[in-house]
Amino acid sequence: MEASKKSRSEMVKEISGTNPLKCMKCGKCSASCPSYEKMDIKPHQFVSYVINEDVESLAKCDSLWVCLSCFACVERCPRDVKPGKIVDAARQIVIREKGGSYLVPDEIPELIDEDMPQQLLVSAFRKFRR
Amino acid sequence: MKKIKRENLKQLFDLISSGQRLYIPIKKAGQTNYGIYAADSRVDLDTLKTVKSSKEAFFPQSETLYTVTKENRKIKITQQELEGEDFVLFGVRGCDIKGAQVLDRVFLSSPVDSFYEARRNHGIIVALACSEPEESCFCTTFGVDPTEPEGDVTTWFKGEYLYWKANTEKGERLTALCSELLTDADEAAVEEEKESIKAILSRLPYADLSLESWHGDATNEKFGSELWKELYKPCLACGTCTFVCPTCQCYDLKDYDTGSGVQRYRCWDSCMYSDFTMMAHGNNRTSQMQRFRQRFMHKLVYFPANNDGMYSCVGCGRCVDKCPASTNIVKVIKAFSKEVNSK
Amino acid sequence: MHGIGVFVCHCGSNIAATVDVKKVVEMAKLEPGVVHAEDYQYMCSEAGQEKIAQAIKEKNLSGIVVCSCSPRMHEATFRKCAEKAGLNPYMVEIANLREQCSWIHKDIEEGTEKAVILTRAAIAKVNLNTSLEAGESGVIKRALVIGGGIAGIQTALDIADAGYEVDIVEKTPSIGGKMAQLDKTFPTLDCSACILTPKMVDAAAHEKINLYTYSEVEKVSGFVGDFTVEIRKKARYVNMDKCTGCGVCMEKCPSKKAKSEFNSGLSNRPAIYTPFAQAIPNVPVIDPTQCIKLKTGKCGVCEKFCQAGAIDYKQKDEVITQKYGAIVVATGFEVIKLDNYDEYAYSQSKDVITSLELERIMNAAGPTKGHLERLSDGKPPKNIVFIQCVGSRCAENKGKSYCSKICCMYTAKHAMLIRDKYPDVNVTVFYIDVRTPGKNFDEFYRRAVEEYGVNYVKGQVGKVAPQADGSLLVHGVDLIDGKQLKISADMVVLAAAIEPNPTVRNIATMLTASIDTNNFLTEAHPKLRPVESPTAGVFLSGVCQGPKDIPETVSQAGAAAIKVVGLLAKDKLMTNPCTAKADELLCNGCSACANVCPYGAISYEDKLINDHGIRKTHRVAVVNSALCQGCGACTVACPSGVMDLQGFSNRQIIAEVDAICR
Amino acid sequence: MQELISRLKELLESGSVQRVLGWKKGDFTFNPEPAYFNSAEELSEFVYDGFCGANLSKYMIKASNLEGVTAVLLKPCDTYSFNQLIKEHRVIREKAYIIGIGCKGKLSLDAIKAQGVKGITDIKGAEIDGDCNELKVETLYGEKTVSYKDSMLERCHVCKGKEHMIYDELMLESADTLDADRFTDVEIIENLTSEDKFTYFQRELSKCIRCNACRNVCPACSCRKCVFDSTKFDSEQKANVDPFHESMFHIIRAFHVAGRCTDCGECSRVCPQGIPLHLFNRKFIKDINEYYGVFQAGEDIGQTSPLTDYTLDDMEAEERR
Amino acid sequence: MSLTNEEFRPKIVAFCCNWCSYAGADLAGSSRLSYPADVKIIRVPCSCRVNPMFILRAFEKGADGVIICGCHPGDCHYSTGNYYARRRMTLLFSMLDYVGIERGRTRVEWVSAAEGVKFSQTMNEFVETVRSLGKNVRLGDLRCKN
Repeated sequence: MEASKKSRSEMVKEISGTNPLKCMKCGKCSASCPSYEKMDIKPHQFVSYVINEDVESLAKCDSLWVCLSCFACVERCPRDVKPGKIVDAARQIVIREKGGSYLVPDEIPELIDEDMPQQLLVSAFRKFRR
Repeated sequence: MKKIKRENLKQLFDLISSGQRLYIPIKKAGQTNYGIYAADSRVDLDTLKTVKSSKEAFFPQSETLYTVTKENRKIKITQQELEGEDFVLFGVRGCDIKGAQVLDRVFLSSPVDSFYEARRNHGIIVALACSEPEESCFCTTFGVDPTEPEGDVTTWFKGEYLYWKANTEKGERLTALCSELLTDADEAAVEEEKESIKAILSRLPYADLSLESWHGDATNEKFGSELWKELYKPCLACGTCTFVCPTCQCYDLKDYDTGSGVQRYRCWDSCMYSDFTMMAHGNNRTSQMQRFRQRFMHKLVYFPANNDGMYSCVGCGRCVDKCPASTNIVKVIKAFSKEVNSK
Repeated sequence: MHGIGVFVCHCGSNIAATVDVKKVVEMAKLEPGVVHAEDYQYMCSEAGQEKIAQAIKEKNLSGIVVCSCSPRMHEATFRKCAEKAGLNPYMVEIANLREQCSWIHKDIEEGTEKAVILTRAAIAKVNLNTSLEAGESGVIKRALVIGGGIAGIQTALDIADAGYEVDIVEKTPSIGGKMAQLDKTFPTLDCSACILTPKMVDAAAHEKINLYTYSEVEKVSGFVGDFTVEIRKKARYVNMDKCTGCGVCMEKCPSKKAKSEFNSGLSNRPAIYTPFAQAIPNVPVIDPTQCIKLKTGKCGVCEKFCQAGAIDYKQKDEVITQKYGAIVVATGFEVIKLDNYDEYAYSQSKDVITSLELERIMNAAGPTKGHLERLSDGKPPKNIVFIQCVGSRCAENKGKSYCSKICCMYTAKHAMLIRDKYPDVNVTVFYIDVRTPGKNFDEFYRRAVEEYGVNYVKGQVGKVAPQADGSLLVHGVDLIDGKQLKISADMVVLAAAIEPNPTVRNIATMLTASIDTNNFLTEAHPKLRPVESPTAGVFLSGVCQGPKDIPETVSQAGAAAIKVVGLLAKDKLMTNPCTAKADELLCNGCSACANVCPYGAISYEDKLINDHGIRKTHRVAVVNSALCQGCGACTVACPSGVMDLQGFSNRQIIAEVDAICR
Repeated sequence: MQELISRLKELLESGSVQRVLGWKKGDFTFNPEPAYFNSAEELSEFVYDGFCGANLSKYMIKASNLEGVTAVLLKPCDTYSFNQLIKEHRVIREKAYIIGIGCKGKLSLDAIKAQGVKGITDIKGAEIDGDCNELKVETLYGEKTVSYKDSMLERCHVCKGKEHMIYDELMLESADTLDADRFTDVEIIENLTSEDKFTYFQRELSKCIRCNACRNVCPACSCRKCVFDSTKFDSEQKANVDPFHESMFHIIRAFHVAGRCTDCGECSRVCPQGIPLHLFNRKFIKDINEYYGVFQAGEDIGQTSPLTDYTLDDMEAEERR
Repeated sequence: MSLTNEEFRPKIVAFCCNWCSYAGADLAGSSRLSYPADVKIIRVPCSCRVNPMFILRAFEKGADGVIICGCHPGDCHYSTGNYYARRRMTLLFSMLDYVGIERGRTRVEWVSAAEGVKFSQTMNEFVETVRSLGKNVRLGDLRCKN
């Protein structure tokens, strides 16, 4: 049990490509977040959950699906910790664990807007396929 | 005349090597060089030219001459033992045999080099005719007959067989040793092979390479020629040509401290190197042009002048194949004959 | 001929207990070059040293090996002993038989065997030792201080008070630096100008201090004790000798559109100006980019009104060359550019300002005459938000990775001053951490909270959004309450990070002083030599070495000064003779060695080289032995082994290796 | 080709260069040699084709001492070496007029012979103007056709590209020859057991005859006197006295050129015993790329060489793979 | 096998920087922290003085292991020496791995003047590692091996 928990937090780090230990707990992410009020786990807390290897709670929380993936936090984080990507990674884990295919390749070209960050697009897919 | 089937050669090598060392072309890491035969050696007699010539068997790239040890404050000198056992050098081509004759002039004339002499006395040469001469060969220019090289034994490949002819007493002894594997043969096949080789020789690109301009006392005229100033230019001052050459005989003497004593050894040196014959006052040849000139003047002028006209080039063409800058003795010879012709 | 003497010490029983000293002596006698070997109870004692000296004289020894304790202990002792006996001190080698042999081994056979080998190695090495002479070089009794801020001024004053000539080179028209721009100083809240200007006056008046204001260092050559520096004195267009500093020219100048550097660009100044009223020297300069006369040839108003006849439009830059024994870098800092922080709307709203700008606003001599007002509409602000760590403590691609150190304290100061003078104004400080190590610092911060009611909120601001009504909506967070905050402010003050003055790069290059990735100058040792640069004779003062507040800067300035004084007090510099040396006969001039030299001790010259009679000009490396400290980095960078280290030469080390592996 | 010769003539005749450093026809079609041309007439012997493999940057060290300007023909890969030599002050930029010439891959006679060809008297198809697809080989024993690609030097299969890093003018087109990853062989060796690695290198190095061709052709080995020729470390060596010394020589040589070696491949090209010497240099290059960031010597003169540089958090030796 | 690992006494050369590791070795000595006598120390001014030639020379002449000790990164007496040494040794040792020299025969360790314990521990470990590898047969001049 311990091992699988740990592997999930490792997975979050791997998928998001971020190092939660870099966080200096300044809260700029939470200050920037448009969905802050609706979140049960606040953006700056995501990091602690990953550090504490409690992805379990993260996977169950509402914030995962409240996050707009606007990436304001990613953009503004002074330490390059990118909470938005952590949320997205947690989302991915939840979705992966559910199994199944979520997107038909043919749909993709139509959905791509040139100005839209690709990452946002992908996150959005995951979110609405919930 | 004897013969042996190609497929039985391994037995032959096993037999020869059971009683003595057998030096034979062995292919290792993609290249063929002489080496001591062992049961798992990849013998390669098809490659015409080993990278290094067979001179190594008599004049190794490096050899210890004596060892100095210290016992308390006293010094003890132990001479390296001379070669005391017979060995067989197998598959030697005409050019390399001629090369050995050149080296004999150097090492066997007084004062005799005892290390060389001992090896020469104990070496039994099994020569091999060149069935397929190559483009860089020009041994005939130096009077070598690749159709019938002069070893203690001369051999030819023809069809399924290796033909075997003993020429000397040493050769006879070896033939006797191998008698169980050799069968009698007539000379017809060999004669046919010799003709076939001759036909190829006449078609070789360097077949008509002429030494005309090098006869006589050419010292002053050649030494002062302006041509050297151009010819040396591509030369990188490496020692490839000297180390693959069957006749280059220069060596350096050095000491090595093994911790338990000092070994004095000699190793091949190259006149192409900037520190060749370096002395306390400096070097008597200070430019690469001079060093380059020295090599060819030695081979084509100085050596024959002191050795009854014997050139110290045998036309093996190894330097032609191996020079990194594609310069070589043939280009030098040609450049001078062109100059003579244009005069 | 070699004649090596070997002296084996018993060190009482320290060595003799686990090493058969007699055996070591016997074995040493068999080594090549050894003509004398003996043992003694205590080699380092007077009697022991006498034995060594006697043997050196009697046997005419060319080198000695002392088998004793660590060379770190007694190498100097035995070198002195050898020198007294007439042997070059560098012909001494120590075999460490105590710390590295007898003390760690219990078995006498094992200990003796190792002792023999260590002795053998030392003998092998000393056989190749060469006599070395410590070099001497003179010291020019004059120091240069680059930068005329508080760091430079304090360093100069301290050096000058010790009796040495000091020149200060300052690139702006007046000394004073950043401290002159400050209104009040923490933690005492005394007026910055009140404590700085007396020092400026002292410096100007000091007979040993010479000011080169409006000047820049252009070229540096030489080495410790003997630097030659070219200083460019930029044309002021005002004759310093004639000017009385009356200020009429500035009043009358018709070109008044230039931004005042001193007021952080918040007000304008004339083309002929002194940066501030108390400027030293109190002689204006003409800004050639603004002056109508210099640009178009017409005008000449200042000349007309100058009763002293000090205006000189024809003045040219002047380059003076001066020699120095030591150089102090005190180039200070700048506030970072805020281009990467769009979210704080610095470029969008006039009411988002940096703390340095706030200093000017709050200063009585500043653009608003000391009244706290919004720059957009001149109205007094009611709600002020301070944002900490803007650009400090960031990931490397986003800002500065370091803590700027001074921001927590000056923000507390600002907040306190505002609340004191304008109790109606609400002050909120968003912080990540409040860092107040320093005497009376935390007390100061607590006063801001407890006595002055400053609202400290733990959490960084995400965004400042200018509103249509001119207010600023601050999106923040209170991490303690777990609430997102949206505060309507009418002024936002950013604690922007500080960075080394950009000119320091160029100066470091000229001085061959090393610089770190943040452009701070590197100290010779981070702990033990914090005010010295690795380049001998170059010292560091103030923020150029790392973020500092005023008291720290002043103490470092004093420390740098005492280092300079220590250097200048010497008549001769003895140089370590174990320095690198290039064999110019074979040097390729490839620059590999210079690339790794931490001291800039290697330069290149085209030299005529005689190679066994062949003369050719080659580019060869030349080591300045006064600068070289003997680390040996160059010797390994050199592929042909041409660069060697005296005292630890390639062949010496090889000989040791051989002796050990034998 | 004609265009190139005309241009060279023009340069010589106008006096803007004093000589041309290029290749002269050999006595076979496949053995041209590096040569200087001092006049337009001498250019009648000029050649540039698939057999002109030599990296002429090395020759520019000496040419920098000659009077006047030398026009030098440099292939794209040679220009890296030239840049590196500028950085090391071994050539003088102003003394060279660099004609960046195109390259369609250089040929290896050994590679041709390895395809079972013996007694070669003539080879056609290596002309730079041609399409360089096929070589027609005339031999004493008949005619053969071999593919150009299979006959290329190893280095051309891992070509650094068609771009010249430094030049005064460009002539002739290049072809893409890259079809392999240059670190594949290094990786294969890295994955062997320690013992197999040792056996592999022992076999290869046992062939070494210490002719110094690799060193003398190497543009990075430009020392006035090599450590192995000098007494600086008591390391003077000649010929193969002990197998150790071959390892020592090649490891130290590779170390000395680490961070400076442009991977021009000349060492492997000239080795008379066909030792893949580039495997030493590439190991260092691969390690440098992995440990300190991708670095290509000779690409940018301003860049610090990885061995004269450091970062505070460099990897520790014990953390190596 | 006539030589068991118990009996095998490796030759170990340790290059120690004068300012840190050599002092660390002295401290190990004055604290009587033992390590095998197989280790012989060569004093160099800085780890950056260690030339690859020295290391190969040691192996040539019969050393079984070579260890380089210097100041901890950031603590170099000359500021930058050990940074250069670190790169050089990383690359050199990686090359030695590559040509088939057993990895355990080379080592770099940072030992400060205060780390007598670490010095002794490091040497104990290193000697043990080399001892387990046995005699160095792959690198070295055969003439030196009698």
